[in-house]
Order: sequence, then structure tokens, then C-alpha cells
Amino acid sequence: MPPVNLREALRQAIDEEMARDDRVFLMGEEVAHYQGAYKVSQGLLQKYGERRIIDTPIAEAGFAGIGIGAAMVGLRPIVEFMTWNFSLVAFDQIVNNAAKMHSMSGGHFHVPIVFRGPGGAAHNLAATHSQALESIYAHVPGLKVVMPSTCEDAKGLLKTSIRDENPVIFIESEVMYGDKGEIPEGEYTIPLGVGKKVREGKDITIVSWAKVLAHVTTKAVAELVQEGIDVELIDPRTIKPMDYDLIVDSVKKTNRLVIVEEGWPFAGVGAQISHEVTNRAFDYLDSPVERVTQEDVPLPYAHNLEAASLPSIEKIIRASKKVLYAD
Amino acid sequence: MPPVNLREALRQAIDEEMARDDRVFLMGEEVAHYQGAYKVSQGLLQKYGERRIIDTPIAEAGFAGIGIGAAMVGLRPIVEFMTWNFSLVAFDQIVNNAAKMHSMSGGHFHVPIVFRGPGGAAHNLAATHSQALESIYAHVPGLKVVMPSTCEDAKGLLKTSIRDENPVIFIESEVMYGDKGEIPEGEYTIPLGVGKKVREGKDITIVSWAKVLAHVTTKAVAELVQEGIDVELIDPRTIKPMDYDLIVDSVKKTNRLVIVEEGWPFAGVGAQISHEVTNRAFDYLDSPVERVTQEDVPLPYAHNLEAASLPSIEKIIRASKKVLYAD
Amino acid sequence: MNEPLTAVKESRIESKLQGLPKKVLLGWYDEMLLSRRFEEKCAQLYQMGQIGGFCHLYNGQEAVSTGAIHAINHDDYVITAYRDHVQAISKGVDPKPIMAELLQKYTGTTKGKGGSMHIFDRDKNFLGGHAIVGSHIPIAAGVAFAAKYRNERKVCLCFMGDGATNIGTFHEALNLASLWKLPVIYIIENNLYGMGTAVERASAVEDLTKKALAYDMRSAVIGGHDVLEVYRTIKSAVDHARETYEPSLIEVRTYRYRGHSQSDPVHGHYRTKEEVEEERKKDPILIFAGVLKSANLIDDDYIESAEKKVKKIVTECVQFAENSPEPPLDELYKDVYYDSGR
Amino acid sequence: MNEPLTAVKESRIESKLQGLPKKVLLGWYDEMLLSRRFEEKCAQLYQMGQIGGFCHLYNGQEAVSTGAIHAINHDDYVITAYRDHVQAISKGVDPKPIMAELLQKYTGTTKGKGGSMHIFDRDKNFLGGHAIVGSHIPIAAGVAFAAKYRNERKVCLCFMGDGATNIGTFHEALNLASLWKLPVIYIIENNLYGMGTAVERASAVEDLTKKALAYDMRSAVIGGHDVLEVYRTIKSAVDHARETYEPSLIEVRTYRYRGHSQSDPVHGHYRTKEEVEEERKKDPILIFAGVLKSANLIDDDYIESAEKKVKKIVTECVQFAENSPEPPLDELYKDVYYDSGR
Ligand SMILES: Cc1ncc(C[n+]2csc(CCOP(=O)(O)OP(=O)(O)O)c2C)c(N)n1
Ligand SMILES: Cc1ncc(C[n+]2csc(CCOP(=O)(O)OP(=O)(O)O)c2C)c(N)n1
Ligand SMILES: [Mg+2]
Ligand SMILES: [Mg+2]
Repeated sequence: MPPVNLREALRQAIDEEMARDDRVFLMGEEVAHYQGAYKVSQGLLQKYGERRIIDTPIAEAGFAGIGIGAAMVGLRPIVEFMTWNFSLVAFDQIVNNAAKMHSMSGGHFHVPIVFRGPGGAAHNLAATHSQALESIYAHVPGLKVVMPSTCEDAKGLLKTSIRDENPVIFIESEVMYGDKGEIPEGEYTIPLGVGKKVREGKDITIVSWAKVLAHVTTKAVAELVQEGIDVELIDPRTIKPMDYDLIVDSVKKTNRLVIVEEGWPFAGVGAQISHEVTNRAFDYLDSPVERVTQEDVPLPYAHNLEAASLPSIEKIIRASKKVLYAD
Repeated sequence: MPPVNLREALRQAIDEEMARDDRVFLMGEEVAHYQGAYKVSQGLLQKYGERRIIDTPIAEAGFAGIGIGAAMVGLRPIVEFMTWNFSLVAFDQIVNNAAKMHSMSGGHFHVPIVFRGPGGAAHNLAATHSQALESIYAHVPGLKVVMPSTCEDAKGLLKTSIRDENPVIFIESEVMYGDKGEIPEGEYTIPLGVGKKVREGKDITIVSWAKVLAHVTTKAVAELVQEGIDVELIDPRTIKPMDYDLIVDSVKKTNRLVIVEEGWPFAGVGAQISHEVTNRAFDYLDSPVERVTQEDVPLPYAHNLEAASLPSIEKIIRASKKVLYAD
Repeated sequence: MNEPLTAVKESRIESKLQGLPKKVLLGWYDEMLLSRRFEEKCAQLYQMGQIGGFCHLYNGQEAVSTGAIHAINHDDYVITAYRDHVQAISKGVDPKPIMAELLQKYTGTTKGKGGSMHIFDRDKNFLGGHAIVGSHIPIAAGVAFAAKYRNERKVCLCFMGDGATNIGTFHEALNLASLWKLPVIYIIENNLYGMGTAVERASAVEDLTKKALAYDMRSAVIGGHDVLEVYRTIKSAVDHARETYEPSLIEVRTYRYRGHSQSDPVHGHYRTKEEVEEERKKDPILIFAGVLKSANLIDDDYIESAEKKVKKIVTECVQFAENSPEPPLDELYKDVYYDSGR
Repeated sequence: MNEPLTAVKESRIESKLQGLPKKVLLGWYDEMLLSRRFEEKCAQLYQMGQIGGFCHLYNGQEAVSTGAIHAINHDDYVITAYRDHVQAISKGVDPKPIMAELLQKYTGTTKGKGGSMHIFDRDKNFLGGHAIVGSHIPIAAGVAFAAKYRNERKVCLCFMGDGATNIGTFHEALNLASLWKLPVIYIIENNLYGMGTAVERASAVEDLTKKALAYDMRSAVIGGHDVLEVYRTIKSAVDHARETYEPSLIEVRTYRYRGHSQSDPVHGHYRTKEEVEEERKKDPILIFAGVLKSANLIDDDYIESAEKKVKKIVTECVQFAENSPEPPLDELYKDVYYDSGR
């Protein structure tokens, strides 16, 4: 099969799941007539009609809530946030209703819903439009958080997320929508909670995910390998549940860990991984875990400040050398 | 001076700051005529009138936004959330407007505002009404997060927060409002970002804050001390900025660290402290950092499940013995 | 004491009863009485510390729940806020597990997890019990959306307080429900106060049906002391929704006798003792008794026997709850995810 | 080309000009022209990659900004959404730093931090530039609140799109503004679409002033192609607010010529090329030129010279921006907190 780009991979997942299950529908701003703000849903209105591909007003709390209500009585909504930044006006719906419904109702009602859309920084979108919010959502029990870094994973994980009986936070990336990759022929799914060893290595473990993995970390790893550092690269793919075992096993082999993420540092996912892995592999670590994150600032507009704020190849190489005491 | 309870300490802070600065006002649900849902503002309407003690409709995003706008043009609002749980419907206002305004406007406008109210679990309030949200707010650059554990600290820190030029998330506790404590006579303030050594010790460092410190951790510490374990107990008081130096110095002495918090574990404040301290004091740690947190579940209603979910004396003692390899 | 409080003319009784069978009408009376006595018991148990947390009672508002919920079918949906015990009872939820829930027991409606503010029952299409004000209003639209999506002719009743009409989700949900024609009936239980705040201190319009104008939505305002009027109005909104999918906004003027929650005073600084007394004279249960008597459907004996019947049920509820076990600790991680902890 | 497009009768011209001095009127014309040309240049620079991110242009809507903002005083406040360059210009913000901001320069309005969607100027009481739809609507109420709190007779103008009227903060803010009588004038720039969604596909009411009924708020709907009508209407709302503190909701019917943002097509599937062409015939700048000509205040020479003047300003803006330095990297941690990084 010829490679597809990320938006096509995601569209295939939605399309296949909609074809197989009438309960699945897609709802969000500009998903229908406009064919998607980022064209993920292109053509789906034509195929499935207005009953199942639904344009909404700008009312994220309202339509997130509609999705939750529909899910409670048996539908399987896919709610697109044009970007994840706009989910903040629907935060209560996600945190108090979607996440807690099953537990709080003692199992009476569950909420099989996928909230999806692009997260993190694109280019020059400034502070309100560039937020990587995975740490915030992963903090909340009852939610699952999925962040694919390849087309293959994106399709397989999105299909699984749509079939999952729980609310899933599915975070994509604007700047990856055009990225191409091979995907398997025919039907496949990928389980949530299972990470992937992107590269085998023995000197150092690097954990990274989503766009920063695809666009930055892999390049840094290539440079490190060039320099003779045998990196083991891990993509957890699912932030929650996190595949700690995969990371801990790797660290027991390499004895060194660097975590690269696009979010802010304070109480971020990387802090969680660092704590958990250090706790489980304390005697194996030859150096303290290093993190590369976005700087602890609202992301500025100008390209040079933006670049200085985000994780970079240089920062990753520096952190890697630090854990190797090679700096 | 006779001891005061926490609501009196907080009221004194608000009262003194309102008396000294006409720009300060208090706004929130039931703060005026009802005299405060938890009576923190009792008597203030009578003293300052409806211009400055203002009852709002149930519209958290609306009145949080009004506070932000008023702060941008020179007032110093104190916005009370009846409980922090209700801040989730105002989340975008806090995260995108209050936190980012100064940075995003390149310094043109800043937002000297205090958002305050009780956070965390009280008793039997169930999942939507029992959330400890400090990790989420501390994750966001531009916000400061303050969580006092004593009456003295509460008054001093609230006064400082009101005078601070930045948005401050000030989290109290329902179940502490009646707690009594001595407070200094006369005017005083306590700087943000400076922790406090509650107890000197040499065997193990325990970091804890707010209600769980006051009601649970101190009791566990007493038992540990009884057993001959010389605990050093640290209250950071401010979650962001975090006084890492105080904790790192302590750990360099005790070589062992337990962090006790009321929030959920995944990407919580404790994970951040654990990562940062392990990173800075790696060679000093004799055992991996242990955390005691709320279980990773929406808090249930029934008292026994609620108790099982929250940090307890037993859990703290167990964790402490674990870092001491005494279990 | 049991004299009819509204003088209903013989000649008008017939039309007022809307051809409803005696059995149905007496059932409503019993239900309202059970609701009252059940919650009076809750107040006691709260006082004694057996019920924890917040507990928002419905005394005075019974006609709204009974009148509205009997205007729909069993397979229609109901969703509400935290003042939810009575609406659950009207929707057919067994009061025993409700009491067990309040008493923090494993046999409770949600196994002791949700408590007073979060009563749920899947079998009865009772969708909660929601404690964040306004948060359930879009959910109701979503339930109606699903019914329409599946071409079912089901409707969703959504109860909310007057205070909830000032929050953003009210606006978003009502706009969406009207725009998409979703078969949801929004019922504002205007009990004059949101906690301690009178309607006119929270809403720029005192006539809450004016809010429907912003969504081109059908609306009506009615008194909430007369269960038959509530029934008739809601029934017509329900019929309309079933036929056209169009939503309605119905404001029901009612009154709460107790404090906002059981930890609050009956009348603080925000209303007078006299006002509460005055309102109590319009008691919906007494009014309904009067109507039924005028129509010669019940007499004082019936009223006495109903009291006994209801008292017995409440006693059974408490016994059931008290004899039930606490939730086992291994429930803690169950239900967090659909498949967790099993 | 430069013929008057609305045939304004000699006799009515006088009243139409509302006694405004020639200098003022010509200033408005120049400002609208500058706004148009400034943004045409933005489109070019965006095309060339010098402006990054989102860039929402105002072409076609100029009469709203100029007419409304000249109805207030210098020390009154203006706040708006992300389509903000022109409103900043009308409020007196120097266009040079605006262009520098767009070009990611240190001399920009926010030192290159906010970008196109977040223009701010403290000295001009221009409060942004807000990119989350609806998020600034309560802030506007807060600004008005502060003015009233301090007993100043200042007002706040708040611009928003038609799409923003469907979000929760609109509801909460308008209720609060009306309830508390806050001197804020809410201006809906109804350009018929929120991105690609026509008003009637997003709002249950097409007549957006109906939304004011839910808040008992004064309202009016006017055409946005005639700067004088905009001025007159907003002026009267401003005068009223200054006198009584009462807010208003003014819907202004206008049209955007370009795509939603510069990365979007001019007309996608959501509107036709013909519609855009048709609307362009009602160009507010040409209409105003016609009025001024009818009143013999300007002639073709003036129009030509204005074009030159404006072109020169735009060129200077670009030169200023291009010659400016990027923000230094040590700005990264500055301004995060009021006292940080200094
Ligand atoms: C978003 C939110 N804000 C505040 C509260 C606290 N609160 C609970 S009930 C209530 C009053 C609600 O009044 P109303 O809607 O009139 O309902 P009623 O209690 O009168 O039935 C308030 C302020 C809440 N639960 N949720
Ligand atoms: C809460 C939120 N949701 C979605 C968006 C994405 N978005 C930006 S502008 C826009 C359309 C706004 O339309 P309207 O209010 O009519 O203003 P216009 O662009 O026409 O001036 C959308 C959907 C956003 N910025 N914020
Ligand atoms: Mg009420
Ligand atoms: Mg628009």
C-alpha cells in the first residue's frame, strides 16, 4: 500500500468504525460542510450525511455534554475539538461528567466517547493556541489519554479508542497531519496501554511521544547514534494507562533515562514517569533522570522565542549526555 | 492573643487588606448577604457594603472573567469559589486569561487577582465535590498556588497573595475552617515561595501541606517519632513557586524522602517534587522517594471507601518505613 | 387540617382531573406523601449523622416531580440536579436502595459511591443526580439527541433550579436543543432562591421564560403547587416533543420548605420565617387532597390509611438500609473504568 | 469607480453627517482606507511567510470599527477577539508596532509574544486581542465594573463575532452586565458566518438581538456598511451607558471579504463566489466616499491623495517592522510573572 498521511490514517479509522457501527458519529465545529478545519473529516459528510457528521456552534461545553449524554444511553460519539485548547471551556464536562460518570453511578452508566483533535504547539499560534494538555487530562482518574506518533499507530489506536467503553482523550497534532507513513493493509487495532520500542539500544533509554517524538526526538536520537551512543527509544503511545513495565525493563538494561515531552514541566507526565521509574528501578539508575520539556512559560508567538521554549534536538542531546556524564 | 480559627484568620486577612486598599473587593456566591457559604466573609458586608462585598449568580466563568477584567484596569479582586470544584467551569478564564495575560500582552496588562475557596475532600461529598486540584493549577505557568496549613500561615499568606501582582490560586479546606491556632499580633505577611520546617529531624524527610498535613501527616509523624524515628517535616506552604532548596537541603541530611498529598497520583505535585529532589540530591538518596496520595479514583461517598481512598496515618507510616527499609 | 385549601368548584373538577383514572390519581397522592415522609426521615437521619455530606431535600416541591414525571412513559428519560431523591422515586426507582445509598451502604443505588447528590438507575432511565450546577443541562440534550438519532419517539425531562439558568451550559444546551430540535423538556423549578440568593438578585429577568426567547423555544410558566396543572402542562410539552422533536422550557413556580441543604438553616438572612409559613399554607399535598376530596375520590379515612402505608414503606427503607453492609473496600478501584477492578 | 453607491439626497446629507466637523469625517475616511490597505499588506506578507500563525483580516468590516470606536473617548476602553488589528488602529494604537508584532519583532505591540490575535496597548486602553471565542466577553464586563466601582464615567466597547453569541460566557456576561448595570456596549459583528458556519446553522435565532431579551438589555440591529449609522447607534448606546451605567447589545450586519483566517479559502463550500462579489459592492469605504462627495467634502483628488498618504504609512510600517530586531531570547522568562526575569 502507498503511504498515507496522518489525516488520512485518522479518517480511515473514523470511516471504518462508522461503517461497522451505526452508533458511532462525529460531531464538532466545521467537521461537516467545511470538511474539517484540518480536513481530517474530508468526505465523511458526503458518505454518512448530516445525521452522523454534525457541525456544531461554538459551544464546546454544550456539545461535549451532548456527546456525554448520547454516550450514556448507548451511542458512541467522536467529539472533535478544533484544537484541544478549546477543550478548556468544556473542562468541567470532561472532568466531572465524562470521567466520573461510571464510577459515581456505581456502574449504572458509562461513557464510551472519544474526544479528539490536535494538541500542542503548531507554528506561531501563541499562548492560548499552543497548549499541550496531556498532563492535565492524565491526572484525572476515569480518563484514558492516547497520543500517537505515527500514522499506523494513529489509525490502530483511534479504532481501539472508539471501541473502548471509557472516555478517551485522543490528542493529535496539526503539524503532523501531512506526515506520511505506511499503514498495514486491512483491519487492525492497537491496544491502549501498550508502548512500543522504537529503537533497541543499550546505553540510554529515551522516552518520548507524539509530535515531539516524531519531529524532534528521533532526529536527536539519530545524532546520538551517529556519535556512538546506543539509544533505546520508547514511545508509550498511551499516556494513561502508562506502560511502565516497558520503560522500567529498558532502564534496568541501560541504567539511564531521559524523558522528552512537549508539555510544561511542573507536575507533567515526565515527572510521573521519572518518579515511577526511579522508584521501581532505583538500584539500576546510574544517574538521575533528566527531563526535556517546554519551558515553564506561556508559549510566545515569535518563531525564535517559540523555538527556544520548545524541546529541541540540542536540549535532548544535552540531557542525554548529562545522564551519561558525558557533558 | 486568644487563638482564632481558620475562617477568622482568613477574614482578618481580607478585612485588613480591604481596609488598607480600596481597590480590594470580594466577589462570589453567597459571600455577602448569606455571610459566606462557610462564613469566611461573615460581617464583611456589614462593614464594607454591597459595593465591595458582592454576591454573584452561579456563573463562575462570568464572575471570574469580571474579576480578571477589573484586575486588568487596576482593581484587586478576591474571587471566592464556593469550593474549588466549581472553578472547573471557569477553567478557561483562569488558564487562558488570568495566567497568560501578562505574558501574552508583553507586559501591558497584569492580573493581580486572588482566586480562593476550599479545595480537596471534606466528608462524604463524593466525586464531583471532593477534588484536590493543586496539581492541575500548578502545572500552568503564570499562576501561583498557595496552600496554608495553619491559621498563622493562612492569614500571612493571604495578605501577601492579595498584594501580589499576579493571579494567585489560594486553596483552603472546609474541614479546617474551625481549626484553631495562634496568630501573631499586629500586621504581618509571609512571602510566597518560602517553605517552613515544621519539625527538625535527621532520619527521614516528610513533605506535606495543607489539610492532609494538619490533620493526618502530623499525627503520623507523632507516631513515627514515638517509635524513635526522627522525622524532619516540611510544609512548602506555596506549591508554586516550590521551595525546592529547603527540601533538597533536608534530604541531603536525612537521605530519605516521603511526600504526602491529597491529590491524585498521576502527574501530581508529589511527582514533581520527587523528580526535582531526586535530580538534585541523587547521590544523597538512600532509597527511592515514596509518595502517599489519594488513590487514582474519583472519591466515593461512603465513609469507608472515602477513608480508604485518602492518605492515612497508616499509609504514611508504611511509606516512611519503606524508605527506611524498616518494613 | 385536611380541609381543601383551594376551593375547586364541583363543575370544574371533571375537567381538572383530565379524565385520569382514580387509581392513577390516588397513586400520585401516595407518591407525594411518600416523598414528603421519606425526606422528613432523611432530615432526621442527617441530624443523627447517619447520612453524610450534602443532602438537599425537596419538601414543598413534590407536585413538580410527580406531575411532570407521570406525564412521560417508563422508557422516557429523566435527569436532574442534586435535589434528586424525589424525582428518582417518581421515576420508579425503589426507595429502599435510595435510602441505603444515603446511609452509605453497598445496597445503595450506586453502591455507596454517589451519595445523595448522585442517584442513578439505569433500568429506570433515571440518569442522575448531578451536583455541578448546570452541568447536566447539555447531557439532557445529548440523551434527547440519541433518542432522535435512533428514531425513537422518546423524550428527556431535565429538571434544574432557577439558579442554574444563569450559567453558561444552560445557554449552550438550550440553543443546541432548539437549533437541532431535540426532544427535551427543560423544567425550571423556580423555588425563588438559589441557595440564599433570590432570583431577582441573580437573574436580569425575573420572568424566567423570557430566557426561552433567545432560543425561539416554546415556553410556559405555571404554578407548582397543583400537581394536575404541572401534569397537564408537561404532558402537552411532551406530546409536542414526541411529535415534532421540539424542546420546551417550562418554568414551575414552587417553594422549598427546608434549608438549601440539610447543613443550612431553614431561613437564614435571605428569607423570613413568615414567608416560609405563608408558603407552607399552599402545600401541594394538602391542595391535592382537597381536589381529590372535592371529587369524592378520597376521604379522611383514605388520608389516614395512606399515611400509615407510607410510614410503613419509609420504615422498611430505613430497616433495609440499616441492615445492609457497607461497600467492601475492593469496590474502590471498581467502576473507575468500565472494565477495571473486575 | 469612485461614484457614490448610495444615493443620498442633498437634503438628508446634513442630518446624516450629524454635525460632525469635516476634519473628523475625513479622518474616519483615512482611517478606514488605512485599515484596508494595512490589511491587504498583511495578506501579502502572510503569503510570503513573514507573518506566521493565524491572521484574521477585517476587510469589509472597517465601518464597524471606525464608527464604533470614534463614538467613545480616548480614555474609554476597547476589547475584542482575534480579528483585532483594525480595532487597535481605530483606538489609536500606532500601526507600526502592530506590523512589527505581526512580523515577530521586539518592537511589536507585545514584543512578539502575542502575535496577530493578541494585540494590546495599555496607554490606549486597548485591552486585546483574545483568541478563545467568547472568553473576553466577561472581561469586558469586568472592565466596566471597575469603571463603575471607581465612579468614573467610562465605558467599555466589546466586539465579538456572531459565532461567539452561542457560547456560555456570552450568556453569563450579559446577564451579569444587565443585572449589575455595567457600562459595557456589546457589539456583535454579524458577518453572517463563524468560520464556515452560517449564523442560522449555529444560532437558534437569526435575529441576534433576540438574545438581549433574555437579559432585559437594550438592543438594536443596524447595517455595518455605513460608518455614520454605526457611529450614531453606538454613540447613543454609549451616552446611555455613561448616564445610567446600563449596557446595550448592538448587532451590526457586516461582511468579511477574505477567508476566516489567511490560511482559509475566501469562499469554501460555505459561501459562493457570487455572494462575496455581491457583498463587495456594498463596500463601506466606497459608500462613505460617496457620502462625503455628496456633501462636497471630498473629491476624486482627495481620494487619490488619501490613497497615497495611506500607502506611505503602510510602507513605513513594513519598513519599521522589517528593520526591527527579533525579541532577544532572554525575553522568554520575562513577563511570565509580573516581576519575573527582571
Ligand atoms: C457550578 C457550581 N457552582 C456552585 C455550586 C454550589 N451550589 C450548589 S446548589 C447551589 C444553588 C442552586 O440553586 P438553584 O439552581 O436555584 O437550585 P435549588 O437548590 O434551589 O433547587 C449552589 C450555588 C455548584 N454545585 N456548582
Ligand atoms: C472556544 C473556541 N472554540 C473554537 C475556536 C476556533 N475558532 C476561532 S474563530 C472561530 C469562528 C468565530 O466566528 P465569529 O464569532 O462569527 O467571528 P468572526 O471570525 O466571524 O469574526 C472559531 C470556531 C476558538 N478560537 N475558541
Ligand atoms: Mg432555586
Ligand atoms: Mg462571524
